[in-house]
This record gives sequence, structure tokens and C-alpha cells, in this order.
Amino acid sequence: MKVKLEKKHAIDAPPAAAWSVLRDLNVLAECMPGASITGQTGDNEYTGKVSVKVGPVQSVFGGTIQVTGIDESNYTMKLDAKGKDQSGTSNASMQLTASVQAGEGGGCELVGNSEIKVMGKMANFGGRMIDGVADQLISQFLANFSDRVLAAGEGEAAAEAAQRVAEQPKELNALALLWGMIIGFLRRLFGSKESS
Amino acid sequence: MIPANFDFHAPASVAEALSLLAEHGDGAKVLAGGHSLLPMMKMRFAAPQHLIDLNGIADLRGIKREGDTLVIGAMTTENQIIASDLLAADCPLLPEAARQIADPQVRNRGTIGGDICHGDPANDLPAVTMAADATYVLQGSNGERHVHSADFFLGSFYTAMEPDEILTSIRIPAAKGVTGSAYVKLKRKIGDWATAAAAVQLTLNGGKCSEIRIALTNLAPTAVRVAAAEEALKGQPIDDALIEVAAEHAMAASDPTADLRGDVEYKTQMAGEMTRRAIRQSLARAGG
Amino acid sequence: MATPAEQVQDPVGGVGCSRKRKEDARFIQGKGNYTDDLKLPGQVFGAFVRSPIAHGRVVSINKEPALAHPGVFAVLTAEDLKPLNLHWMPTLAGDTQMVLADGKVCFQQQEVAFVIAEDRYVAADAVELVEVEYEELPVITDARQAMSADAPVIREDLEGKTEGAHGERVHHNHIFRWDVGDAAATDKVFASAPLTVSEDISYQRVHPCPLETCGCVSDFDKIKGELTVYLTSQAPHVVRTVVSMLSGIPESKVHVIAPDIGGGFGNKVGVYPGYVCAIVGSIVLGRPVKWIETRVENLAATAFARDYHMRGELAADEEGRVQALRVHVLADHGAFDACADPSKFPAGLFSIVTGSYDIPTAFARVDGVYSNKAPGGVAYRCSFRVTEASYLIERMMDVLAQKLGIDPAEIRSRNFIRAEQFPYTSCLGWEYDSGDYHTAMQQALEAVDYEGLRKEQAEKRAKGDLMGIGVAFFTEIVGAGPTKNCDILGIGMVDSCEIRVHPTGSAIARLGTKSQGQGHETTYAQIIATELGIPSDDIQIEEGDTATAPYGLGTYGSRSTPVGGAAAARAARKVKDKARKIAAAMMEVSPADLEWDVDRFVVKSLPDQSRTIKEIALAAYQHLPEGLEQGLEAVEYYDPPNFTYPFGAYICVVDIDRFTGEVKIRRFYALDDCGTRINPMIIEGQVHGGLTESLGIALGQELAFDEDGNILSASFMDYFMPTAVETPHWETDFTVTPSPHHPIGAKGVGESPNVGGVSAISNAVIDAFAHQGVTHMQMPHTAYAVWKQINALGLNK
Amino acid sequence: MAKKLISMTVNGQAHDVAVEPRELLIHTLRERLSLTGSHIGCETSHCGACTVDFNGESVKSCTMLAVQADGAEILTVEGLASDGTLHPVQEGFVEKHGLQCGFCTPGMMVRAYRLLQENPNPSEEEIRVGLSGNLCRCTGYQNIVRAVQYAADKMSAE
Repeated sequence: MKVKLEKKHAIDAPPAAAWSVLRDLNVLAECMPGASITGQTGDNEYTGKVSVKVGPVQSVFGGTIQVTGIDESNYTMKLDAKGKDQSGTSNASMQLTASVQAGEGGGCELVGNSEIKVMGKMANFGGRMIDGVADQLISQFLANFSDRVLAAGEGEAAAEAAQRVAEQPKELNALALLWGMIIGFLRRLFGSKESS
Repeated sequence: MIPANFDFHAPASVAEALSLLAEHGDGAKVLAGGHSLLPMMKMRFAAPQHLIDLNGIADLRGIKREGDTLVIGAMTTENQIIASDLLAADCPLLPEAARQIADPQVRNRGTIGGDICHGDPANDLPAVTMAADATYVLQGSNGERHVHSADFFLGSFYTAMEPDEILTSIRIPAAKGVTGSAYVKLKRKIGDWATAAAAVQLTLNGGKCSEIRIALTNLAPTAVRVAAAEEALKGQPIDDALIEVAAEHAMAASDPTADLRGDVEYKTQMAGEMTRRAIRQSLARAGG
Repeated sequence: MATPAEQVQDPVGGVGCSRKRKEDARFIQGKGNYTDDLKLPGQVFGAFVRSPIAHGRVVSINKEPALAHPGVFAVLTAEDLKPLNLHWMPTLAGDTQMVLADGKVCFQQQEVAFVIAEDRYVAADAVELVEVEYEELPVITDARQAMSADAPVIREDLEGKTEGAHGERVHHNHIFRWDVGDAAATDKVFASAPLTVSEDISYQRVHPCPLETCGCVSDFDKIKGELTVYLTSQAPHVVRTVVSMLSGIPESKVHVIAPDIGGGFGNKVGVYPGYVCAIVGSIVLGRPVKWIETRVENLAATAFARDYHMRGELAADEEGRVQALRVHVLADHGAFDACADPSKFPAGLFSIVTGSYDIPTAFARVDGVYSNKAPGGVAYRCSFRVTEASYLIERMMDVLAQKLGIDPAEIRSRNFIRAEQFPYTSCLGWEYDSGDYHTAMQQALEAVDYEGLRKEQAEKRAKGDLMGIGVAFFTEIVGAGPTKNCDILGIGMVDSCEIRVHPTGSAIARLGTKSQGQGHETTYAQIIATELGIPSDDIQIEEGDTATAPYGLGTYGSRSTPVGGAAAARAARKVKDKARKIAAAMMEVSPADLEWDVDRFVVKSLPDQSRTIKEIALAAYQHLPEGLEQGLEAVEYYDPPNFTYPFGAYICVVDIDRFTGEVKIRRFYALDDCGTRINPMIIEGQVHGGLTESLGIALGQELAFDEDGNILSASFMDYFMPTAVETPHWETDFTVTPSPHHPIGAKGVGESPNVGGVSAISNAVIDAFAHQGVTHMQMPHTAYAVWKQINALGLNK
Repeated sequence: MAKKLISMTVNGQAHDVAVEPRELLIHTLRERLSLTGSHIGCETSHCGACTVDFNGESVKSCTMLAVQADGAEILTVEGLASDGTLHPVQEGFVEKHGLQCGFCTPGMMVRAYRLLQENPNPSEEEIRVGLSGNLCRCTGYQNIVRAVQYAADKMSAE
């Protein structure tokens, strides 16, 4: 089961600021709800885990992340992530290409293309949820990312963003309200999704 | 198909349940009818460390009328809803929908509260209670609060309920005037989840639609109200052209997930068709 | 509808009467004894670690965390089975299959490790503790892509092998090519035929899905060196032979018992990794090991059916008389060829594909291919691949009818084999034993007022409504089978019956078949009752215990009545022959002077001189004249001279909601001719059940996969199972054309309704669109699929 | 997790058993009380083979915890007959050939038993809907409907 997600997210900050968050996997991982880097096994290889909680469903995926390309001149980063859940009954992988592009009025735009593949029990029985969950995760990721970039800036907006970063929930489920607001909004404005 | 182990708690009161919930926090899960949660636990998608069974709390069961409001305890089973004379008279939409949920055995266990709190877009009662203009009563350690059904569902399996809260009752305004309602559900077979379903409740006044609510099941990440359709019909005599307008709005409000039951196009089209049928039936029942 | 003869109360409850079932008493009181009901002293429980991916290498398995879990006794992997040479096992189709993943996995939910623990709760916990690392490989789930040049190699163990069990392999994912008929002659007819039609017709992957899943309890007695296995098997004797071959334990020390079985429908023919692992576990631990599938495992891993992708072509004249049939099939067998067919028939009896029609020339080719899906390919409530064949020809007859503007019933009548042509040899080599197709079809058309229905349909069409009338006629080929054609692993497909008449006149009969709900304890007793005059109530039937029953190949392919039933009748006749001699001695007359009357031998010229079977039975255990041995018993091993060929005419009427695509079966009429009718009540029940299964297949069932090999219908949440509400009222009817070669003229009926039902329902759905030029729609005809057709035609506007 | 001691009355007989909280009621009935008449067919509460009568209501015992049955009155197929006399539902299943392999039969009959308490004179449609939580793979339901009608007639005549 594959879910393809294409997202664009405008950020009111210079491209270089966004790129500094994007290129640092440790910081980047913190933007992902429930995700963390647990170790570094090579120059561009890391181990990490993601805890996903959807309603009563709770699952912890552990695996490897490989940064397969960093293009400083085009602010583009590519990574492959692979993992399996703790019970060994589901596998998941993600290929992501993300780049920072110049936006309007000195701002920038984060452009992400990802393909998420899910195998095993999650795909067998959770298929109807995967679409929505992937979408939710990415949307939240984008919001967190944006906050981190903004927090590095100055002024009131930066302070507010820093506050949100500090309060950023560890898992997806606790940010229901916020999520509820952004999901429909983002999907209509930026999102297009395709699943197979 | 064996659940992981857990500690079991069977509180006798809401207060006791809330204190257990506060004590065990994130590792606790509330058990109502169990026909969503237990299968998930058996498949090991869910593995709470503490299960707090609400079945022993008598206060959470029963259907009564308080003035113009019907109050349904959250642990009232679907079969109790079907059997209720009060609902048959004052909110027939609810028993009509309950009859279309699962099967007789499941309806003996399945509760209105569980159906709503689970936040599953495929569950029937979220859309139905939305169409019935319901308000949910939540109790938590900080007391009681009321959340309108239209504001409760935030995403797939995401609701406005806080982890330390319990849904205690559902409050529905009793039908007034010339009303008609219908829940029309397209499904592969009896008891199955909706491929698409529409709940409609409307009031006629002098041949015109004075009030209407339309909500859809399993056509978006949550049950959805089709506000644009409601606006279009309100204050009008409902004719075929307006029904068509409502169906178009229902389709526009749909954002379904493709599965074996249908692709996005089919489900979207069925959102329209179920809406047409539900409005027509409601009109017929209202004598319009 | 019952004939006057059937309404008469039979004096011994014998053939032709609708007596109540003898087995019911235990089932209605909760005293059935199914495999999972067993609880042996010291019993432990086994459960599988299964692959979450559909294709990949097993990089590592760490079983230590599971072994450290309290209550866990053992964790078996392929490495543990290797020294015993049990990590792979032979399949019934001449292939081999991994018992536990040996270096790689080839389908999702494949067995990777077997955890044995004190009970199923602990086992379930420990399964999650076994750590397996996989490396994913590209996946094939569509048979049509299996033989593309860049397709991944699914079976590396066969790489480079150009010869399989059934001849040449033309691709690394190719299993076999099976050609039947005269290709050149067929091509020639097509080249010059006035008219040809062709259609791509798939029969989707489905599952037999008995309500009881598969399972076993294996018990090894170390001291005696004896292995006892209780299991859900339709063919316990074959399992005993396979277990002996695999384990090296002499067959005399392997005891297989099939207790009550909660439905089989083909799912319980094969030998599964669970059986092997439980057996190994019980030998290793010296304790009984139980393994019971979950429903998910059942749907995902054991014995699918169909998955045939067919191209059918007919050549005909302008009057619709078929001149030739050409068929090519791509058969998806999954990752291992574990298809349950007679060994020489890799595509089963698919060559019955000329159906009920007198088609002079035909050619069929079947290519079997591997895919990353579960192994199987069983005959789900049909004789081997007969449903697929029947569906193909019944669809093609409609396609031809449509092309010519001839009514579907009429085109069938024009092509039927005529009554006077029987016994009839088809161009693909089968000798049809008996039939009267025109009479059956006529009776069916009249019963439903076919003309009236067509008139109504025309009116409905004028209004834009969608109504379909499905006509289907089928001829089955069942009762495998003659040993000259049929064997499994080299053992001829005979079946057997042993009858012992006790001194007081009651009897016990043991057979090599195994009922899974068909009512053998009743119908076999009826056959013997009629032959021997012993009331069927006094005849005990036993099956399923290899220690007591004579060897038989089991129950599937509607073979119980044609083979087992024949053995019962003939064993009874052997008993009767001896009874005649004893009676003659008792009355001091010559055996030739006696004639049989219901339950006694009567002296021909002296009707008041007689001896009942009861009297004879007692005498059989007393002093007898010289030359007569005591006892009254016999054994028969029956090798049928031919298959039997049940047939039927089915008509289905559907109404389709043109806005939602929902199909409603308004009426279904089934006329079956199964030859001599043993118990009309049971026949009717079999027809009801088979039709309900066919409804499930035609309208909703599919083992669906996504492109990555995830199974999407692995529970009853997603796999369509009709309830009493979706199931219509079935109308049944019959004609009787006895089989000339069967001892009592019976042909078998259990599977006919599944064969004919699918065609009738599918034809009905497609017929609803025939006026729009639609010639075919793929099953299953779900509301969604039908709506797509409606929408494409704009009929929902 | 500590076991819990529960008491329940099954087919009129009191039982005290100690169970893990996660133990499913069907397993308690089948494996601790050796009442193997109720079966497991699907595990996702679709097939109804595990149906038992629980405090006067039909439930699916594979989707209930044994601890939830503390203090409950349960009736299984083994308790349908009384004093050696078959219940009319059991009689009906034999008379009308309402069973074949017998696996769904206990759950089907226990549900039919309750259906006839709820509605002593059901129409064919009401019987079909009333049994919609029980799957049968063998009979095609038609003879099950007849069996229930037989029982309804017999019970109303009594």
C-alpha cells in the first residue's frame, strides 16, 4: 500500500533559514510528531523511531534513515527511511525529497514529495486509516517545521513560534484541536494526494 | 487474535471512572460496548495497560426527557435506542439509524457513547447525532462541559474529548412541529460499514423547510455536516431542483478514502445519491 | 417438488426418502467434536510468526527474546527443520513448498517461525517477540505480469530448471503448460468460420472459507513410537501417507483422525505447514501440540481457489451452431504449486470446458505461473477447475448469443448434446455418461415463465430500468476417479467401504471418505439400507479414523456419492450375496431359488418361506453348513469405470439499482439432475448452500491484493460473506437421469450449485446491460463495479 | 497481571473461575468450563458462532471479556434442552434440515432461541434480519428460516 503525498508550505522566513532546519536531520526529526533520532551509524545514516498514535491504535516503528542526497546549492534534501513496528507485523518505508524554494516577499516555500509504503498488518486492516494518518503526520510536520524556522528569526512572531515549539506535543493524538484546524485548511490550499 | 494483557477496572460511578482515568493517564482506555476496541486489541493494534469498563455504571444508561431535550446516557445500547418509545416519538432518526448498525448481538453491547467517542468516520451515530442537532456532555476532572456534535469530530479517530474525560450523555432537542428524518445507508450487506450514508432531519413550516440538517457518514476523515446544502434549502419549499443542489453540496463536502467498497468517484457520487434519498424520505415522512 | 415415489415412506429409510439426519443429534446439543474442542493431557499450543512482506529475503531471525518469555517451550525455524529434512515439503501438485521460510519469503503471511507455548495466550505474546529482519524484493501479484522479461524470480530454488513436474517451463515464474485438444484443427476452423467471438474472462481469486478454520492436534507417543494426529482433513488417509513419507515413521504407526469438520469446501484437502510444525513440535517436546488457524491466517495463507485469467474464443455459423472453441488460461498458483488436483492433471479437469455442448473441435492451453501470493488452487466446492471451465463456456455462449441476436436459452438448445448421443465423447476426450439436456432446459424455462420474464425485461428496458435474466446450463465431471486417469502422489483415486452386520441385525459401515456436513452418516446408511434391508437407523457410519476405516482418498470433487457411495452399495451387495447363501442353507433351498424382497430372501415359489436379514445375521454367527464361513461382512474398494456427469439448468433474475449499482437477486430457479436421488431433503440443502456460496463469489468475494502484495481482504470485515438477508429464497427442481455405470445410478450433487450458480448470477448481471452492447463484466459484481459500468454508459443520468 | 476471580451461572450451574483480565469469554466457556458447543469462527464479531445468551440478551462471546461476565447468567447451546427434552428450536433444526456441518449451529440456535423470546411470531423477513449476525456457509439459510418457523409454530401451540 502506497501513499503519495505532495505538499507545499509557505513560510514567512528567508530560504536560508528554512534550509538550515531542513538539512539537519536531528532538528528535522523533531518536527515529525512522535519521531526521534536514536543514533548515528554513518556519515549519512541514522537510526530512529516514530511513535504513532491514532485513537486507540498505538504503534512504535523503529528503523534506519539514510540521507541520500544534500544539494546545498538548490536547498534540496533526499532521504530514505525504513522501519518496522515493534511486534514485527508491519513494515513501513518512506522516500522523501524536500526542497526550499524562494517564495513571495522574501519568504520561502517548503516543497515536499514523499512516497510512503506500508506492508503487513497496518496495510491489511488499517488501510482506510493510512491515507488520513499520513496526511495528518505530514501536515503536523509542516506546521512544526515552520515554527522552528520562524523561531530562529526575530520579533513577536519568532517568540510565538518558539513558544509553540516548546509546547510541541510528542505524539500526534494530543494535538487534535490544532490539527483539526490545519488539516482541512492545508488540504484544500496545498495538498493533493494520491493513494494506491 | 488474543489481546495483550492489561489491568481491568470496573468502576461503579462516573467519579470513580474519572479518578481511574486520571490515575492511569495515557496507558488507560475506556471500554464501552467493546466492539471496536476489543477487535483492535485482539489484532494488537491497541494495547492499553488499563481498561476501564463503564458497563457497571448505571447512571450512564437510559433515555429520558428533560423539558424539550432528550437525554441519552452514553452507555445506552443501540438495541435500547431501537426499543425506546420516547425516541420513536421524538427522535425517530436515531432508532432508524441504530437498526442499521451491525447485527442484533453487537447492538446489545454497542453503545451510543462508544460509537461517538471512537471517532471512526465509518461509525453511523456521529453523522446521525449531528443531523439531530445533538450536544455531547463530557465530564472530566475539571467538571462538565458541553460540546456540540458539529464541533466534536476533528479527524479520523480524533475528537475534542480530552484524555481525562468521559462522555456521559447525549442531549438532543425533541422534534418540534412537522418534522421528517431519514438515515439512508449504502452498504455491501446488512450490518456492514457505510460505503456512503446520509442523515437528514428537517422541519416543514407552511410547505417550506424551516430547519434542516444534513450529515454524512464515512465520506471524509470525520462525519461531516453539509452546511452549504442546509443553507440552500432553508426557507424554501424543497423541490427536485433544490434536492439536486443539496446533492451537489454533499458531493463537494465529501473527501472519501478509496477502498474495496469503492473509489473516490463512486463514493462521492453516492454521497449525492444518499443525500437525495434521505431528503426525499424525510420530506415524505414529514408529509411534504 | 417431490415425485410420488419420494413421498412414500420408505420401509427401511433407504434410498429416495427424505429421512432426517442421523448426525444432527450431537450437533444440536453442542456435542459435536471438532478439532479445537480436543484437550489432551499436557497439550500445548503452537502459533506462527508470519511474514509482513510479500517477497523478500530473511536476513536474520532472533528467537531468543521469545524463548526467554515464560511459558514458551520452543521456537522452530527452517534451520531447526533442516536436519529432519522437513523445512520443505512436497505438494500434491508435484512441487515443493517451504514449511518455514528458508532464506526468503514469497508471500505475505508466509510461515516464518513456529512458537510453542503453554497456551494460545502465551503463544500470541511470544510470536511478537521473535525478531525477523527482511530485505524486500520486487513483488508480482498479477499473473499477467508474472512472465514478463524483468519479472523477479520468485522461486530461486527452481532457477535454471527448465523441466517442472508437468513438463517444460518457459520462464522462471512458469510452472507448467498444459495443452489439450487439436490446436491445428481448431485454428483451421477459426480461419474459415463464418463468425467468431472472443472475450477476456477472469475468475477472481476467492477462498472456500469454511466457518471452522484449519487446525490439528499432534500427539506423539515416544514409548510406542506412534504418532496420532487429529486434524481438519477432508482426506485423512492421504494425510497419513504424506505424514509417513515426510517423517519416516511407518504408516502403521501413524494414526490420523479427522473428527467432526466444520465445513471444508476444498480448504481442508491440502497438507499445511501448521500440521508439519505441530507434528515436529510434538515429537520434539513429547507433548501434544495444538495448532488452530485464526480467520486471518485462513484467508491469507491456506488454500485459495480460482485465480484463472481466461481468453475464450468461439467459432460458429450464422445459426449459432458452435464449430470450435479455443481457450487460453493464465493460472495464478501463488508462490508454490500446492494445487490439489489428480497428479496428472495440472489444470484439473478444465478440459470439461466444452460444457454441455456438442462442439466438434476445441483446443485449450493452460499456463500455470507463480506469483507472490499464497499457494493453493483448490477445488472450492467443485470438481477440479470445473467451475472455471463452466463459467468460461457459459459466458461465451452468452457472448455468441448476443453477437447473433439469438436468445441465450435458444442458443444453448441449438448446441446441446442430444439425449440420444449419450454416452457422448467430447472432442477433448471425456465420455459423458448420461444426460437429457433439452428436457431439463425446457422444464426450467417453463417453470420460470421465461417468455414472460423477457417481455417484462423489454418493458423495463424501455423505462430505463435494469433487469437481467441469467441463463446457465452446466455439466460437471465429478467422482474422481478412474485409476486409469487419476491418482494422487501415485495412489489411485479409489474409495472404499467395509460393512459388518452384527448378530442382532444392526450394522456398522466404515468408509474412506470424510463428511464435512454433507450428511454421510445418513446417506450412506440409506444406500446400505436399501441394499440390505436393515433400517438406516440401525446402520452406524464411521469415517475419518485411519486406524479403523479402509483406505480412501477422501471427500472433495463431489466424489463421495460417485465413489464412496458406489463402494457402499457394492460392499452391501457382497454381504447380500453371502446372506443369500446363508438363507438358502437355512431354508434348505438353492441360492438361485431365492429372490430379494425389501429386507428378506423369499423362496420364489413359496412366498411364505422367507428369512429376514435379521434372522440371517444371527444365523451367520451360528453353526453353518460346510463351505460357509461365519460372519457377515465385506469390504469393497471401488475403482469407478468413469466419472459421473451431473448437470443442471439454472435461471436467475436480477434487478439493478441504476443509481447505486446494487444487484438484487429477485428470483433464482435451480434444476439439478444428479441421477438417482438418495435423500431429496439433503440434496435440496446442498443446493441451497452451494447457491449461497455462488452468490458470494459472483457478487462480492475477492481475495484482493495491492501492488505491494498486501492482502486487502483478510477478515470478514472486508471479505464478503452473505448473511440470511442478502440470500434470496432459492427455488429447486430436478430431473432424474441415472448414471448408467454407478451401482445405484447416483451422480453426486454437492458442488453443482456452486458451478452453475456463479454462471447464472454473473450472466444475469451482464444480461442487464446486454441491450447496451456490453458483452462482459468481470466478477465480482459489487455495487461499485456495476456502478462503474452504469456510469460509463451514462445510465444513471 | 493478576488473575481475577469471577462467578457466573452457566446453564443454571454456578461456576467460580480465576481468569486473566484479557481472557475472552468464549475461551473461558470452552476451555475452563469445557462447554465446547459455542465455537470461534471469525474472531472479529462477524460470524456469530460464539453467540451465547448473556443476562437474557444475545451476545458474541469472542468480543467480551470473561471478567465482564462476573455475576452474569449465561445460556449456551448445552443448556437449551431441559430435562432431556429438546427445545423446539433444536427440534426445528433437525426437522427442517437447518444444519449441515454443525459448526454455526449452536450460535445460530442460541440466537434463534432469543429471537423467539423477543418476537414469538416473526415473519420470514424478521427471522432473516434477526439472524443477520450469524453466518452459515452450508445451508444457504433457507432451512434455518424454516427451522425457526417450525419452532415458532410449536412454541405458540404449546
